[in-house]
Amino acid sequence: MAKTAFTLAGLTLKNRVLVASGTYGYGDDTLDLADPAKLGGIVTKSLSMKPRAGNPPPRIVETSSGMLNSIGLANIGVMKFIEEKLPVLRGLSTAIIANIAASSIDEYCQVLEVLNEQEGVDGFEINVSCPNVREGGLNFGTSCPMVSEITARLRKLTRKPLIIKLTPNVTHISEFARAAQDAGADAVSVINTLIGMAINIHTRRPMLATTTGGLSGPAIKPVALAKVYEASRAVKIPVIGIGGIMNANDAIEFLIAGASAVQVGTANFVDPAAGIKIAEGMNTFCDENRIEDIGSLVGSLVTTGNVSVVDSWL
Amino acid sequence: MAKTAFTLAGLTLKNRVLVASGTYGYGDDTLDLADPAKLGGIVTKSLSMKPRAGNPPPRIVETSSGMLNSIGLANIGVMKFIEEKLPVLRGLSTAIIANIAASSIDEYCQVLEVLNEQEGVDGFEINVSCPNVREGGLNFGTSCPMVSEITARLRKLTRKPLIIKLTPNVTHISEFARAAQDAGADAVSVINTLIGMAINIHTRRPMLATTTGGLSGPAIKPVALAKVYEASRAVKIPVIGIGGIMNANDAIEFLIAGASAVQVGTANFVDPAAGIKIAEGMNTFCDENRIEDIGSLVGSLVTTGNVSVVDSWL
Amino acid sequence: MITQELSPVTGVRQLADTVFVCSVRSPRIASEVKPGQFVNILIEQTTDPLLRRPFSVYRVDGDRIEIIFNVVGRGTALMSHKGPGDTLDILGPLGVPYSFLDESFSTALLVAGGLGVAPMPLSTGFLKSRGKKVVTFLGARTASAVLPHHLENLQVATDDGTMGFRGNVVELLGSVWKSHTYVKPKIFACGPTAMLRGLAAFAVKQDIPCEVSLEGPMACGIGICQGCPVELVGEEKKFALMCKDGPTFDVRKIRF
Amino acid sequence: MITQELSPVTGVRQLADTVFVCSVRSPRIASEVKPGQFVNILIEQTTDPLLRRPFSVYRVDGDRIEIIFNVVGRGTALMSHKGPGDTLDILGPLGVPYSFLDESFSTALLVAGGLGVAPMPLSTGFLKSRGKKVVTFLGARTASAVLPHHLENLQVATDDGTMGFRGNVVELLGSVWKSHTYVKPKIFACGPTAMLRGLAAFAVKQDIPCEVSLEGPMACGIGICQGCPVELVGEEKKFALMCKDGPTFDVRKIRF
Ligand SMILES: Cc1cc2nc3c(=O)[nH]c(=O)nc-3n(C[C@H](O)[C@H](O)[C@H](O)COP(=O)(O)OP(=O)(O)OC[C@H]3O[C@@H](n4cnc5c(N)ncnc54)[C@H](O)[C@@H]3O)c2cc1C
Ligand SMILES: Cc1cc2nc3c(=O)[nH]c(=O)nc-3n(C[C@H](O)[C@H](O)[C@H](O)COP(=O)(O)OP(=O)(O)OC[C@H]3O[C@@H](n4cnc5c(N)ncnc54)[C@H](O)[C@@H]3O)c2cc1C
Ligand SMILES: Cc1cc2nc3c(=O)[nH]c(=O)nc-3n(C[C@H](O)[C@H](O)[C@H](O)COP(=O)(O)O)c2cc1C
Ligand SMILES: Cc1cc2nc3c(=O)[nH]c(=O)nc-3n(C[C@H](O)[C@H](O)[C@H](O)COP(=O)(O)O)c2cc1C
Ligand code: FES
Ligand code: FES
Repeated sequence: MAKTAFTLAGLTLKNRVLVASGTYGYGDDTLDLADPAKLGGIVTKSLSMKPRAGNPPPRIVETSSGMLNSIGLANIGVMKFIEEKLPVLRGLSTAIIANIAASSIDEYCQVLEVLNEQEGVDGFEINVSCPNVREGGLNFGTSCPMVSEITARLRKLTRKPLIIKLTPNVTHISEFARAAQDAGADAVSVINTLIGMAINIHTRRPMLATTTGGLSGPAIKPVALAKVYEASRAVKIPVIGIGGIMNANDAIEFLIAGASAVQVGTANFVDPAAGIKIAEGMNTFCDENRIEDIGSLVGSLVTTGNVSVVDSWL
Repeated sequence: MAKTAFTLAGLTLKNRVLVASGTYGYGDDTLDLADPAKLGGIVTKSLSMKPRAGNPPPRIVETSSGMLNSIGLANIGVMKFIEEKLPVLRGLSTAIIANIAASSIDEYCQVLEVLNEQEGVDGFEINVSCPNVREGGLNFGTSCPMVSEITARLRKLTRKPLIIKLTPNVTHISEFARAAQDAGADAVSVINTLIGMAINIHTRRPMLATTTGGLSGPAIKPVALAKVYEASRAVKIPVIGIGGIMNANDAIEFLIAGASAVQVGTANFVDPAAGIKIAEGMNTFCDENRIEDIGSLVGSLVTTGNVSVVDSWL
Repeated sequence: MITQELSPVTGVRQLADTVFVCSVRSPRIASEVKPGQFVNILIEQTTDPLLRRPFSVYRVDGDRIEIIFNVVGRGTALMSHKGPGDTLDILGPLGVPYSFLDESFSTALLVAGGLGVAPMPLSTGFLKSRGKKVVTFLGARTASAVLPHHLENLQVATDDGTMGFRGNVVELLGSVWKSHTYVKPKIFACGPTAMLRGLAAFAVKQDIPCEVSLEGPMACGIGICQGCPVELVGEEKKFALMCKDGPTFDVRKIRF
Repeated sequence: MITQELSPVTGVRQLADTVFVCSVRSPRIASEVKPGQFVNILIEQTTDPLLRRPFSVYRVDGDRIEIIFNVVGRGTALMSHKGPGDTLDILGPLGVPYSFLDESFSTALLVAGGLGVAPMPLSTGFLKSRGKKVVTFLGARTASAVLPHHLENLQVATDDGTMGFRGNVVELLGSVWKSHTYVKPKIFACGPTAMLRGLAAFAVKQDIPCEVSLEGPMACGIGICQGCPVELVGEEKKFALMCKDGPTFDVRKIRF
């Protein structure tokens, strides 16, 4: 069997498949259906200092091969997370990455400080696709200096793996990946959702109460792959690939494009065991192709030479 | 029957549905299958000064509810277009919008000047998603000053409708729409394709010879709608909505979001009569909903008040 | 316990214009499901439709479950073309059942609008086997849309008066209520949100206990996406999840 | 003339492990199609798969056409489940047929690899009715993958030697060639690109006229997307379109 483990800033994941923030709850709802011990890790729903109720309904709508959501970072708050969820998560034998959302840099720091002392929190992923209250709601993640500053401030507070999760809604994601790297991040996650919208033509109202929302699912996979390719060529730190991964082949595409690991999001809604099946499928692929270390796939894209047409029907 | 005509800077289109650049050839390949006289207009494949062979194969790959292309602006050049295609187009009884692509501002100007004198060319759409040779291949369309300058230079050369086609691969498309408006554009087209990628995991090569390409089709519709909404609220000039429109309902969503007209692209590959069927379907919708002027739908999105859950199954 | 079952389709039959019943062999779900719970069905392996589609369980017959559904879009259209030889990937049973074990009532008033009849046959059997009296009020647009199968003590209302009472089902209940003799009644309802709102107002006014089964967009059906909030009464902007804390709710506890 | 026909499926039968034949009623296409042309089929109305799928026309029988296909992905998997009652939206006939009307040859050597046999039955009938002699060389992986139906003067090569000549079909042709007695021969071929390249090299070396039917990704199939370039010999980086100028090409005119 191929070597599947992956070490990120001292944290060893047993394989390269994590479940993405906001798409697996706090890991405790799916225990009947899927054994988290078979995952590389669980990224929690974004946690903020205080609980957040989230946006009014409707919060989700399906689109062609994708879905829009406007959950609004609904979460139980970091304190209740520590009291109620973390004890369960500690028992799951998989890495737990706490995802943090905030509306000011100080709040990011507060949440991280509270979590940093907790046993069972193995690392952090910082959701910078949040409205910045001081700057009138503009997204932190679309300002390079902001991403730098958040990363630098948080880096001082923790020695655990610090991952910055980038938004794709920018012209050059490579600039943001570089900003995160230069400010001390251990990795970047690429991508969060694309801004999108859908309309009910009979009521002339948006299908989401918030008008626009975040697009995820297989529809965005080509965009996510291009962003991972762009980001991974710009930085030396690992890139974690996210966006529309439904099966092992999709995940392998991300590794070849330059991702060191992947996260599975929307696919969990279709199949709560998707992450596990993907990790297993990647092993099978390695075995069939005599790949000894799955890490050898990372960034192995061949871009020179002639590309010949595949004619598998003949 | 509802009023469907739409007047743009003196040019009256019989309805609000055009076929998008690069997705209908030069209008002469589909005459067996669809009568162009039933379309609001045809936007030609992007024309450059000299003919362009385009990129090597593979140039297209299907993705989930979408497709990637890297045609490479293959076109016969403006001179051959005038000699061979324009005479046919003149006979089609529909508006002909010449789309222009170039790798320098001077080339944009040259192509437009040549076409401006031609009878049968009713307006221009400027594809700014082209590599700028002087700036090392960076996209014209991702630089606001460049979009301004191109628009201003071209505006001086023509009194025919001048439409700037914007790329979605920027942080705030509204800034680009405003730049085009302020420099004298009569309308903006929103959107061109999203940058995307797909990989053959067996050969580890990109599925497109050019590594990345442009994503189109229903997968991108939510993104396109959000960009149309953003752009149309930022400018007073009409916005032409493009992206993943497959049927009349999709087109109506774009009008409600703020588009004054729409273009149909990838759908033509699935059904060469898609544009006509969409125009007809929009009429039916208006009749059924007693809408007298389809223009009354434009920008009619209702965003206040509670949005209640649709329960059409009950 | 929630299970994921690859369930062979045993048949799909048409009941009305756009209404079908699909039977599948799902032994584990069949043995665990309670009335008011639902299943979440992956209809195709392609990515359009992408998400599962939620459906109430209409009936249980041995190791088979039945779904009654209306063709309203892509997923339900595809499901109407299934037949023996096809397989559906089903997650269930999901959600909180109607609280039929509640000792405080002895007459269940089942109130359904349109395809809100879906959970009622399973409910009827369950209630009868536990010695409860069942009275059913069914509303529909017109006579041909009435789905009267496997129900008990049925009273019908149609919008156009082509069958039973002319008017909506809440008006029917109101008209019956004046002279009712139900012993310890409790309402259990399912139907369009507008109807359920009217019913809730009636129940509160008449001081009858009332549970409704809600429906709305769901992505996961199992509580991991936070996509299906239902506002709770009392606390400001506090939400329950329709899929996990519902779909059945006491009307006094929610704002809908 | 290209037409768009909503074609009722009359049957889908399995020929081999992953190989099926689909028959549809498409009177206009059936009456116009010539050997080597193809049709572009919209298999589902959902958006995944999104684009049409191109297939050679295998046979024509009255107002019906037949497609032979290999299940390689989503579209072909869905097509293998079709049957009477289903309808396919078909565009055709498309592309340039084999130039069988060419007077310079009198023996057609049909050379096919794997499912490259697809255009050959229609070709055989057409050639015979015009008084041409037909000899067919068919290559396959193994005996069970040989699809010998509706062919004339068949010679088989299998990679594993389980039927006929052991080796590939180009080697088979080469071995026969030494002692051939074909009068004014011309090769018409279809198969994997690697095979067609080998065949082209052989044909050029032996100075035999040779036409191949290419295949590769297509979005539109009718010349409006520029997605299917085939490099032309002579002019630098000049492309023909596989769908409109092909799929059949004289091997001396293209670089592939
Ligand atoms: C708990 C629960 C139980 C349900 N039980 C049943 C049942 O027993 N029988 C039945 O026929 N239906 C039931 N529904 C509704 C059913 O899930 C939808 O009709 C179905 O998902 C539509 O899928 P589609 O692909 O055909 O439609 P789509 O193509 O997705 O949409 C078509 C139309 O249906 C509407 N729609 C889509 N999803 C929903 C939804 N979840 N609820 C309401 N409208 C929707 C859309 O707004 C659109 O107008 C239930 C829903 C829930 C949440
Ligand atoms: C002119 C022409 C004639 C053809 N005639 C036949 C025929 O008679 N019988 C037949 O079985 N097939 C034929 N093909 C190939 C057929 O179009 C593809 O096998 C089909 O499109 C695959 O669709 P899918 O959805 O099942 O596969 P997808 O899910 O789209 O892809 C699955 C696999 O098939 C490969 N693939 C996808 N599209 C093509 C393609 N166009 N060509 C080659 N490989 C592809 C992919 O690379 C992938 O490996 C022909 C192709 C052309 C261009
Ligand atoms: C319903 C939903 C909720 C999400 N919530 C969060 C969140 O709280 N924090 C975050 O960083 N990302 C969140 N995401 C984004 C995902 O983690 C992921 O980046 C995105 O969905 C793309 O991956 P996918 O296509 O595999 O879903 C959410 C996505 C969805 C669909
Ligand atoms: C194959 C293909 C070729 C295209 N060529 C051009 C082009 O030459 N010039 C241009 O401005 N846009 C071009 N486009 C972009 C389309 O005009 C349109 O903006 C985009 O495809 C989104 O619309 P759709 O989703 O309806 O296809 C092309 C798109 C496709 C798919
Ligand atoms: S549908 Fe996902 S939480 Fe309810
Ligand atoms: S497939 Fe579109 S031009 Fe050939």
